[in-house]
Amino acid sequence: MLAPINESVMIAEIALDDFLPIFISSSLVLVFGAVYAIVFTFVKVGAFKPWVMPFGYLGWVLTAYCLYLMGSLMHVGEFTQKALIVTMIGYLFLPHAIYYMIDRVHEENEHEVVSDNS
Amino acid sequence: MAKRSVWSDNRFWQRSAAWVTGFASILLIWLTFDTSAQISMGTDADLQNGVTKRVPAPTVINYKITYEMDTVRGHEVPVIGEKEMFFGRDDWSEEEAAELLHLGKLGSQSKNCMNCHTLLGNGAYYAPDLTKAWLDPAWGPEGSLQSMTGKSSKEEAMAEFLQHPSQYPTHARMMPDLGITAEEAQGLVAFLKHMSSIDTNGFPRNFGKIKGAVHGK
Amino acid sequence: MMFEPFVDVVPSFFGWLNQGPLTLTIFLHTVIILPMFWIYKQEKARIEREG
Amino acid sequence: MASNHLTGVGSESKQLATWYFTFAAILFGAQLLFGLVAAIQYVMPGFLFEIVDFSVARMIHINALVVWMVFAMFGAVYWLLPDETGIETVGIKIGKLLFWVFAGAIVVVVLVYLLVQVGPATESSIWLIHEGREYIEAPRWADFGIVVVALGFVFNLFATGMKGKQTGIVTVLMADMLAFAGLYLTGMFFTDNISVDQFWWWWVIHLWVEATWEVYVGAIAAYGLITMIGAHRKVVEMWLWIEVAMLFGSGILGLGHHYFWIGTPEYWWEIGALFSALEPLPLVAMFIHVLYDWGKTQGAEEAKGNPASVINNKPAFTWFVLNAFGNFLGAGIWGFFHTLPQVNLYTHGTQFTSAHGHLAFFGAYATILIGMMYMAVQGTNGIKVMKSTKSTIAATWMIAGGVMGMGIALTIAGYVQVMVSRAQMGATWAGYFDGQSGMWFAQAMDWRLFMGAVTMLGFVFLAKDLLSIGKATHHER
Repeated sequence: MLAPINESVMIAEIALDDFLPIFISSSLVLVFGAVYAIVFTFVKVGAFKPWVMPFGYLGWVLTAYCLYLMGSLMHVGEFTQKALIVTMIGYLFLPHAIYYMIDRVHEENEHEVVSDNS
Repeated sequence: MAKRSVWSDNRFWQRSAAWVTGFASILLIWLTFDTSAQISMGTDADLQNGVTKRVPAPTVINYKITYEMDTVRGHEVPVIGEKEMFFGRDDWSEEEAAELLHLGKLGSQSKNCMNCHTLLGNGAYYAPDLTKAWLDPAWGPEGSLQSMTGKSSKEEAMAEFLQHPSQYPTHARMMPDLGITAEEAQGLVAFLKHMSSIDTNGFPRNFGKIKGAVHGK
Repeated sequence: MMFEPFVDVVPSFFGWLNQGPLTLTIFLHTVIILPMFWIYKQEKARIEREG
Repeated sequence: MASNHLTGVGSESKQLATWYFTFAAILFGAQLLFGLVAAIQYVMPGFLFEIVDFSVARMIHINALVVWMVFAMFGAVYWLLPDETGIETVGIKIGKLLFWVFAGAIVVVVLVYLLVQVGPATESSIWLIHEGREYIEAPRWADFGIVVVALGFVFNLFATGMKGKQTGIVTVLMADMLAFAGLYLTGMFFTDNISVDQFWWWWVIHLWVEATWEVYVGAIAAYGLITMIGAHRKVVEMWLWIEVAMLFGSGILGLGHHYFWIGTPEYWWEIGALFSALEPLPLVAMFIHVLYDWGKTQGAEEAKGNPASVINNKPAFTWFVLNAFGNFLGAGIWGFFHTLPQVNLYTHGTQFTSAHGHLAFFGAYATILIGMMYMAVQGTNGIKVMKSTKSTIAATWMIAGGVMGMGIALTIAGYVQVMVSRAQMGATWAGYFDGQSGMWFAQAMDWRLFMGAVTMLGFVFLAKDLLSIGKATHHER
């Protein structure tokens, strides 16, 4: 009945020197993630010129890198690392989907006569 | 007018919001039942039969508690060992121990411990974490805090300090005199000993394992 | 390593779902998201009906 | 109804709202004052020792925080109800009576905190003095008072919402405020089992702050966008529903990130980590939404050849934008970087939590509530387009800058604590004090005090501005 002692299950210690990179990279995940979303939205609505768009995608690349860095420094495990990659691919499409949604609702409502609720 | 999309439909999102909120709430309630069963206090019989509970019975004060690495779970866990004297006795009955813990928990709240210290990591950060204070080497036989009070056991040293904190300044940031009586101090120490036996999934990590900070790593 | 198989002291339903890395959380996310497809279909049908 | 919101004159509900805002602002001042005392004690431990100890100062600091926010939240709802429903609030007399009951009880509670401070370890201390549970220290007698007041408030909201026009905003608020009041009940009992105690304690604290309060902010932001820049109601309300789905979807089970280390089972690691990792998403969405709507309405006006700003209340809108940004920064970024259990194992119970608390409470809640106060000033003074004064600008910069500075200082202090006290010495007594005496830690605490003083000064400007801006002559009337 005695469970075999499996050293690999031991929760890996975070190296002292890794704390700062972890904190910074995890903050940057959100910062770059927001940069991507904001640049994408603003270019689409015309607040930014179209040439800014590549910087938005650069934001996405940096988000993915920071998430990868954070995951590996925290020793999250192989499967989790893969799940994080899938998450990032999902995040690539998210602003597209949100923009599509927000744009549709504006389009539909701009053609309506605004009389019911203002 | 453009063809209407479900994604920009108010009703779709309203129903989705209702579903997500309702279902997440149900899951939380279910999880709460499951967790409540696991964190309810054990009994004295559990302790005698070696049944591991996340929160053991108050009579855990009759036993020696250590904090050891569990290689299966991958982190440190409290281990309840052989009998140990607590204020000169190791035969605190279930009622006596429960009463003592009750007094200690009431004391921890009425003296407002949590607004300077952290308990299980929650509270204020003005004074040390008390989660495993009972196991702190500073209160042990060779510890500076025990020798400072001139007492010969951990529990007596802690109780003495709690009653007269101003007499034993350990740092420029001192604990104020909170009018803790001898009886209340005994209860508080029992509360601390009980808290150290709670299975906190390995928090705090490395407790008391490494001596000396920056220069001694 | 904290999203790895379950090694807790007391077995339970949620512990049982925690069989491998992330299984519990992926399961919960899925059961929350899946019914939204059904809501989507219903609303789509309604919008088409309304023209 | 188009310009009804511009005037509070004649609406008893709006008059009551101004009472709530006034008392909230006073408590905000008290919060900052006692926060300053606690900050001084970190730098000079002898300050007011055994007169107003750190525990007392901090208790008042965080209780005043919670209570001023609840007051301002009630006030904001009383303010917007006539606009949204198109009728006067039902049960306004009860509302006014309850205001005095609530305010009176708060004064008594604070006096007892200050003058009695601690009691013996008995049930009666819990009933009469305080409960000693962070954030919800209010003694048991006051708990029952709070429940009565909250029920009265929820009743008024429901009665008005059901009698008048029930907009999406009112519907969300009704459901949300019911949950908000109901959750308080889970924090009203005593148990010897500290794990059970903290389990339910988090039901109140987390489900308030990271679920019901956030949804409340979503609803208020929706109202603000409609009244201040004339955003399209249908668009705003659709977004509100999306936000509700995202906030509750991540926030309710995100509760798990408080259940990593309090004696609760290990499966909370996964639930807490992955649901709370999603919590920033709705905050990003809210931020983009505010800017998108602003750009869109401004653009539409400019297309019509009308280049003037669409914002009819500059100070309030500034605070609303600060809210969108601060919510993402304080709750999102500062929350995310210590929410995963691998890292939280070391950061739990350090100054990191404190940094996150300061930035998140300010960014997510204080900002939008201050914005609502400015809207009330505009309404009661019948101003068509309200512009900023020098005091508005000074207050905004000093408060926002001060809190940001405190957040950064506390983050540095937290980092020292994680490295020294946690990663190396494992949270022992000696490890704790080694961390506290590090040079970086000590200097961070000096900066925190300085930034706290800046915030306090900003508050003085804010109070002066709220009292005088309505009389300024440069607004369009």
